[in-house]
Amino acid sequence: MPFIPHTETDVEQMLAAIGAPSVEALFDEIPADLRCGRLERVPEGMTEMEITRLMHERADADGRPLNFIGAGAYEHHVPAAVWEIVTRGEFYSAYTPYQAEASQGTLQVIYEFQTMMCGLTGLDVSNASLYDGATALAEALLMAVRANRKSKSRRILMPRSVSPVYRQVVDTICSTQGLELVELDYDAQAGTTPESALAEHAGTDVTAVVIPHPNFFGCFEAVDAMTDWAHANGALAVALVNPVALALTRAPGEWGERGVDICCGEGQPLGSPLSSGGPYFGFMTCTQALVRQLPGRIVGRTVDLDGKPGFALTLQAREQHIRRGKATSNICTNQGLLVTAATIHMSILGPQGLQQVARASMANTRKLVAALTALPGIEQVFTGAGFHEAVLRFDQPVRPLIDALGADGIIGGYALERVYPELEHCLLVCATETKTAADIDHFAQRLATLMRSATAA
Amino acid sequence: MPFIPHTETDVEQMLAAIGAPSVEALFDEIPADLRCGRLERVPEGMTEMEITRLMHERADADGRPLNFIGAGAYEHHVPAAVWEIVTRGEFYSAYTPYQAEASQGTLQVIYEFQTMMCGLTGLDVSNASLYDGATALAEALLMAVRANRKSKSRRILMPRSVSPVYRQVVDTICSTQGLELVELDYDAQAGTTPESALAEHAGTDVTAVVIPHPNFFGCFEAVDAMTDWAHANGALAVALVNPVALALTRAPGEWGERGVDICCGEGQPLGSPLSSGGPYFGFMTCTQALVRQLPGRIVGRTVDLDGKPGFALTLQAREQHIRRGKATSNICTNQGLLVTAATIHMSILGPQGLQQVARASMANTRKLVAALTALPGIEQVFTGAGFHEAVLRFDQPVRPLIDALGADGIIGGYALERVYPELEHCLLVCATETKTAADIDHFAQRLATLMRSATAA
Amino acid sequence: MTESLIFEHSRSGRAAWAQFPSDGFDVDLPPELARQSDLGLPEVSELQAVRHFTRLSQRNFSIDTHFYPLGSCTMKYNPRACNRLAMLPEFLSRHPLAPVSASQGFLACMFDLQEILKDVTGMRGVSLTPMAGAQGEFAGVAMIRAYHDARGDTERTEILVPDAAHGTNPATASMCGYVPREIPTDDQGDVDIEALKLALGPKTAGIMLTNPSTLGVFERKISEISKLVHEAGGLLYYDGANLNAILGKVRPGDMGFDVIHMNLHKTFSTPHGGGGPGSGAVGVSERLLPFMPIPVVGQGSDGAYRWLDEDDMPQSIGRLSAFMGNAGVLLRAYVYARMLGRDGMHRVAEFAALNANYLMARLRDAGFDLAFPDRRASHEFIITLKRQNKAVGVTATDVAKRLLDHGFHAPTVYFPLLVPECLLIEPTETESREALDGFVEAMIAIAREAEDDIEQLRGAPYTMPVRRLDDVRAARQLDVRYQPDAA
Amino acid sequence: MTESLIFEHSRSGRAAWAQFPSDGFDVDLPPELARQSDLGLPEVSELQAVRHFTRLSQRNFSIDTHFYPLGSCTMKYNPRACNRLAMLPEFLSRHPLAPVSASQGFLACMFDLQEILKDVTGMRGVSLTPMAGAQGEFAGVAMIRAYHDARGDTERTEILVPDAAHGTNPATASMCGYVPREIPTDDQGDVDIEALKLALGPKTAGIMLTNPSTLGVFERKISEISKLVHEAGGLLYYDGANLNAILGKVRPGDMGFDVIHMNLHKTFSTPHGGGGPGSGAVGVSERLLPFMPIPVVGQGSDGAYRWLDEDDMPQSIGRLSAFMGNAGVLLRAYVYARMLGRDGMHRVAEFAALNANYLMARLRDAGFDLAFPDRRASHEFIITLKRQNKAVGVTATDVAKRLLDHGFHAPTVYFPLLVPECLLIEPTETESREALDGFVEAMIAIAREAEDDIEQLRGAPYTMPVRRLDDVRAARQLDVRYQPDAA
Repeated sequence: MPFIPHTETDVEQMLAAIGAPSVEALFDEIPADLRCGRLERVPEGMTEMEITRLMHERADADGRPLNFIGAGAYEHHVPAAVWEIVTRGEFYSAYTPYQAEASQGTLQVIYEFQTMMCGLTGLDVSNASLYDGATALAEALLMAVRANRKSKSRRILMPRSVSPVYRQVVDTICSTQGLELVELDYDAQAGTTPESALAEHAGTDVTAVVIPHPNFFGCFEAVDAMTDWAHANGALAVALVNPVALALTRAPGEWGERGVDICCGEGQPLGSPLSSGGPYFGFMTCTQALVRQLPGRIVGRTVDLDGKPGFALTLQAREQHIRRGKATSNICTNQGLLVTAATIHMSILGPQGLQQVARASMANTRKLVAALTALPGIEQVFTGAGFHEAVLRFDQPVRPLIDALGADGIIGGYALERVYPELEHCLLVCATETKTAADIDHFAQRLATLMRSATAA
Repeated sequence: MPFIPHTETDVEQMLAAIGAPSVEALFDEIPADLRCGRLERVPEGMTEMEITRLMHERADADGRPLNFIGAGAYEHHVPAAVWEIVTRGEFYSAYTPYQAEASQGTLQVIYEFQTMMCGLTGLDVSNASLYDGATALAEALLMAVRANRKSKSRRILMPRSVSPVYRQVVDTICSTQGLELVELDYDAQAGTTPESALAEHAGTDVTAVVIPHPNFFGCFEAVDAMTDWAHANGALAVALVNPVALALTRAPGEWGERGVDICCGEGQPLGSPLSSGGPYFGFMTCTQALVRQLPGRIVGRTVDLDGKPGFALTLQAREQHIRRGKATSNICTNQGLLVTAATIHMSILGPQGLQQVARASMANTRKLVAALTALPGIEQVFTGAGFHEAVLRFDQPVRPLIDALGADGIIGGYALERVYPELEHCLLVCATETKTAADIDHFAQRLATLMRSATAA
Repeated sequence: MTESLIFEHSRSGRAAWAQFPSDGFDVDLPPELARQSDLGLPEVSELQAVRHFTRLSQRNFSIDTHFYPLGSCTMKYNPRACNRLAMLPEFLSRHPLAPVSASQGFLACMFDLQEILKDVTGMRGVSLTPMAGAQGEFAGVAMIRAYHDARGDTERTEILVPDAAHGTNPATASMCGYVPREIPTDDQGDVDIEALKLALGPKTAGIMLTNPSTLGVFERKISEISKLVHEAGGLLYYDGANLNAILGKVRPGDMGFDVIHMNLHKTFSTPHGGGGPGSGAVGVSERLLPFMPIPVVGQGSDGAYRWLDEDDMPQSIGRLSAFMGNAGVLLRAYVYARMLGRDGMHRVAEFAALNANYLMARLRDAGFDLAFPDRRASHEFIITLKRQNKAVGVTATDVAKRLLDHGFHAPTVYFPLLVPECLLIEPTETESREALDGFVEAMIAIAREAEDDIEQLRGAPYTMPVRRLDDVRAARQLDVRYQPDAA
Repeated sequence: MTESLIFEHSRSGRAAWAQFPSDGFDVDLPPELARQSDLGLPEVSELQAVRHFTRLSQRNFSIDTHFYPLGSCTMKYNPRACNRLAMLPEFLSRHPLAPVSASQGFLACMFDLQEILKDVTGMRGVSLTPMAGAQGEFAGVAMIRAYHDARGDTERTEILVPDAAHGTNPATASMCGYVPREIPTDDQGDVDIEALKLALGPKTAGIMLTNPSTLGVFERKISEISKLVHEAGGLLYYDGANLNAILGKVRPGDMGFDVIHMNLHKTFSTPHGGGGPGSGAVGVSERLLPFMPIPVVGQGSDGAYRWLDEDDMPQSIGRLSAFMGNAGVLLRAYVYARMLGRDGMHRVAEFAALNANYLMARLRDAGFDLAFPDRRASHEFIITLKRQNKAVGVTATDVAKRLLDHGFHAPTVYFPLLVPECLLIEPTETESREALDGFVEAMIAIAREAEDDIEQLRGAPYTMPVRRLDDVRAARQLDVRYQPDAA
């Protein structure tokens, strides 16, 4: 009876107290014809020892390949202390801090997290997190629609340089609410959204403009101009950022004349392991003016009966458990554990650490590009500085190369042609601070060998 | 500056408060000619990221082979909860509980541990642990010498069926204190100490008799007869036990007419991973009469100023920090963290769990013996029931086989001939509850193949 | 004692030096992009961070430290093995876009989990991608919408929601572009069938139910409701919040539900983590199979696992996350499911019901009023302090806060909204009888205190790091980030 | 609140069912051996165990939660990476008798660690096998004995030990069959050279010193002492307890020591674990190389690592543990050493000395009496409450207990034995200046309280799980195991 503490005596005495003849009798309100029999397709139980072995075998099957892929999830060093603390039972097995007095640990962590995210993004208010970067963008756009009361169109200008899967998720979530996503193409040389793409929409009713920073290709957009264009055209400016990039670059709250209105992004690079894509967390900050439209939980500092400072969930009137059908979002859970990790991660790295990680990642991607473009048949697609990622064009199909590299324990990059048909034979590559010069060399040499034999064949 | 929190301002202001011109000045009492320069052979510092990678590489190099070796260290399942709790900072980074009021966690754990060890061994008093099983045996013999005031000889009867390395350690530690270790040979058929071996010493001054249970070969000695012989001859009976075996077999406190006087052993099978041989912990229990001769820390329950129960180190008058040159031992540290693990481990397994582990290990070793002795050229050496271990004789040298198995990821057993020259071509094998029928099959098949090709060659 | 903010430990120039590369790196950042302002992160040593957050953790109640009978949240033991095994280095370092050839181990776990969840819910297909219950709800209602749309049945604009439902239900209906319409509950806690009949019609897209309901009782007329809704052309959505109550006893698929979300962080015991991550896998009946959110894990005829995506499922409602949802949570749920196994699944509901009915009986015998005294408890039940509130002014909040002093986390209070001064109590199957008995004793002591010294009770809690907090001030004088200069 | 004993949670028939195989196994145990009596283990659920021990853990002070300036114990930050990496599954599952071919990764770490320790101590060889400081001491003195014996120099029966030494020193000398002979300390904390000269002679096997001494000061006449002892035919033993104070500043080998033990759980920051495991690696000069305890890790000409044992080192004092000592602790020390690196080693002593001297200066300025006011502090220092004890009766224990209420672990009290009512204070290099300042403030408050309200002070602590415990009763009415029937 895994995880059941009851002895036979307990069961007997408890049934007697209830006045029920058997445990089965406790289900007597369920119509008999609905009752299910044994769950035959569920396998027999395993002991912890057995499942431990199985999971080790499955983990071993996948191994720990050398990652040169980013595309929205970045391999960064996470200090060992982070997850040793996060998985302490008091954080791990607590619920949402509804009883504030018995949850000051979680609440203070979130307050500190909110402070850090405000600092990084240069905005006034942060929520306690959302599911991931993609849904954070969707929620940001729904928020923009609520907040921009002057705009009636629900039209969102969405650069194609925003991650294709993010655009898909936004579509899934927002399409039922009448949002219109208008794509802005990117410049084929620069890899960024040209002024002309926005200019086309001047004078039309635009609710919000999305500004990725860096964009999916790792390129830096003209964030000041885009922010100002949005404001000049009655639209809200919504930044979608990699938080690590903000260690080196100006905060969205400082873009253009007035700064962006809403900033969101994927928090994974702040302490979440790659972990097959989740759990990660989305973050969202905004200007003070928009606080009441911000979805998700928010923690505030207040005082107790004795006047001593303490922390509690606040502005709950926005949320679904109070407003029900009129809530700002149906969001209930946030990603508390990942926020805890991020808060500890950012505390340990500090400003110097985050800057060095950003620098090292930028420098390593540049080294990677240099090493690969030194091979015949590979060239860089976009000009200009890039962060974390770069797009390379090959003189041959990239999928066979990726597969062959995989067999060698190298994850070689993300093939772009499926999501950007115009980027045929193009690969998105990434090298964070975790990669050494030897790793980059190894990758380049394997690739050179594979390309030679592919050409020869 | 890894792990140094000081800012430049801190350093300046602290030096000013001290009144020292520089940090170097703080070392001005060290004669200049003794000062060392740079530690040139110490490598440059690594970041946590770099050392993480290095340690992963080294761990990978050793892999996780299939263990069929025991010989004093046993692979058992340890519940995940055990080490997740043990490594909580409050246990992990605390010191010896000298300030009892601020160490009730550690102290209560030890009190619970002592209770469990008394229960398992059937004796009255337990200490808070010693370094490992081998040193526990040495300490037990030193204790026996102190306790057995009637005996003047310091002669210890030591069966050769006691682990050879244990005998070596006892020799290292006790030889400087005038103990005489008299070896008792084992019966070549039974693998246990024959009555005759003891009878030889009847009427002589014997201080103590060591009774291994099970012995190094996995065989069960005649524990009742040996205990009674010791007492009849004015010697103390010192049991050396595998605590897991006690889940199925009578407690040393119940052996013979009066039970043993001292029981000790290796605690590793109670929650310590194999971990290359340590840290493990030794345990020791004894009768109430001998409590003041017991070495190591002991925790007692007492009351506080309000009469509330609490725990504290007790009987410290025996220890080195009080008695100095006259202490019962120079022992200072115990193996607190491993004791914490053992206490949680035993709590989670409970009596049923420990019994099932013991049963499964016994049954698996029997299956292993059956599978291997079914191969031509392998036979079991000793008759009679065995626990955990068995001795097999091969028709060819075993070292080449072990090496070849190692290359296949199988640790095939412990070659006995070096420590028991008479056991030529003999291998000590072990299969705990962690081994499946498939594992045993795999081992047998690989071995069959290797033996065939060795014979053919 | 107050715990300083991490920012108060910060000193300029301090750092955890082992945690980042110190060498200079050559970067070619456009100067106009270069950051000038502070990052707003604290500068502390590694020890300071470890000490601060370890101490903060001690300021929480949690399952690992306290009985936590928070109704509707299923706060049961989170086996440590689930965490340990989901955090094997290989799983942690696996990139979500790693090729399928380097992902068979991970995919096997996901495929197996899909199969197990299909069987326990009686559904035909499962998608694991929703990242929380609310997102599962969204996915479910979006599939209902996609189903009607695919049939050209576009005039259905309403989703029916019982008044006892979680707030997420109407919020989700709205998010999916539907008008949520409330259906009243009768005095036995069942859906008011007559009201339902009146509400059903050509506008009905579907109904969202949880069964047992949030009132802690099993909806006995579920077969009739199912028949009525289907006859009206609507679909039935099952909110999996209370699945723990019926695991291995009755399956949503067998009750006629078309779509279900599961809160894996409840029923499958993945950690709540102080408010997440959750995981809201969805299961569907045959008719909704084509619409499931992608990706789903499929198995080829060669036994190899692969992702099914837009190419395989062109009618899918689409993607709900950048990758495949909360994979690490799913691994934990998988380990838990395998340890439970077939028999363990059945026991979950049995012992959850035993604990709930026992605790209900004991509290009733101790003089507390049950919201539905004539009903069996499911895995949870409701007591109401309406009588005591009238008599001495005690509130559910007073009791909740005082329970903290007794070493118990409070039950859910003021939910469901229908029952005044209520406590929704869910003990879960992993608690021992002694824990329940201890809770009863505390409740009796508090009831006595309410009569003897209501002022003392109103001042609770007394033993927490803070006393009762001023929520009104928190909302009015909004302080949601540390601003040293403003202090 | 009292925390029940785990046995009080026990109920017959309860178990953590996922943790052991349930099937019957066929075993052929001789019936006369079969156990009839209870095992005496508790029967609890996994949750009960997790909750109990998690709660117990919260009843500890620790480095991770509190400033812990316990003199002579070097309670500095234990980097979490050391634990994480020593616990990689491959290291945990490595059997100690695994063939060398499957152990090169592990052996490489041990070999590297030996090399690093040789360099930081200035010794010629290092054996990692001693399992704690006291065992390292034993090994050291046993080597001294083996050295004399090997030379046929068998009349040496005495080991000199300064009166300020740790109790382990004389205890070790006794264990090795020597008579410990005390050497007095002068009023500046240095060894009384004249007394030493008188004691030295043909009976002198050696001297055991720690430098800086347990009085917190550096023995300035160490070169002279070394010369005198060597001239008398004795050897010098260095107790590594205080190595943290001089890491990278002065090396025991350069001071003339022949043998040293290192407390890796102090200087190399492996966890103290509530009283262990420790690790007491020994280093030796050229003349003691043949006598080192086995096994030692060597490297062949092919670069492969292997164990050196009795065949390679026939004069070894032998084995000290069943395998090779506390391997997992050594892995932690290795990770720590690599993260520190060359420069980090030097910084350890520098900042330990800075913190100690700063704290000493501040406490002196606050009116506390220093035991050695004219000396530099090493990494620790002593204050004495002799004056205050005379004036108002305050004891070192009173101050120690009251510090707990202020959120600080107490320093070591009543050691060294020479200084009345003393506190031996070691802040370590990993504490921030603010932590030290907070400690000073607490000490000032306590000193004030001693004058204002000594009774209040004597009642401390007030905020711990228990108040001051009755140690006398603990020893007289010995209760060292739970006996439900006896209660």
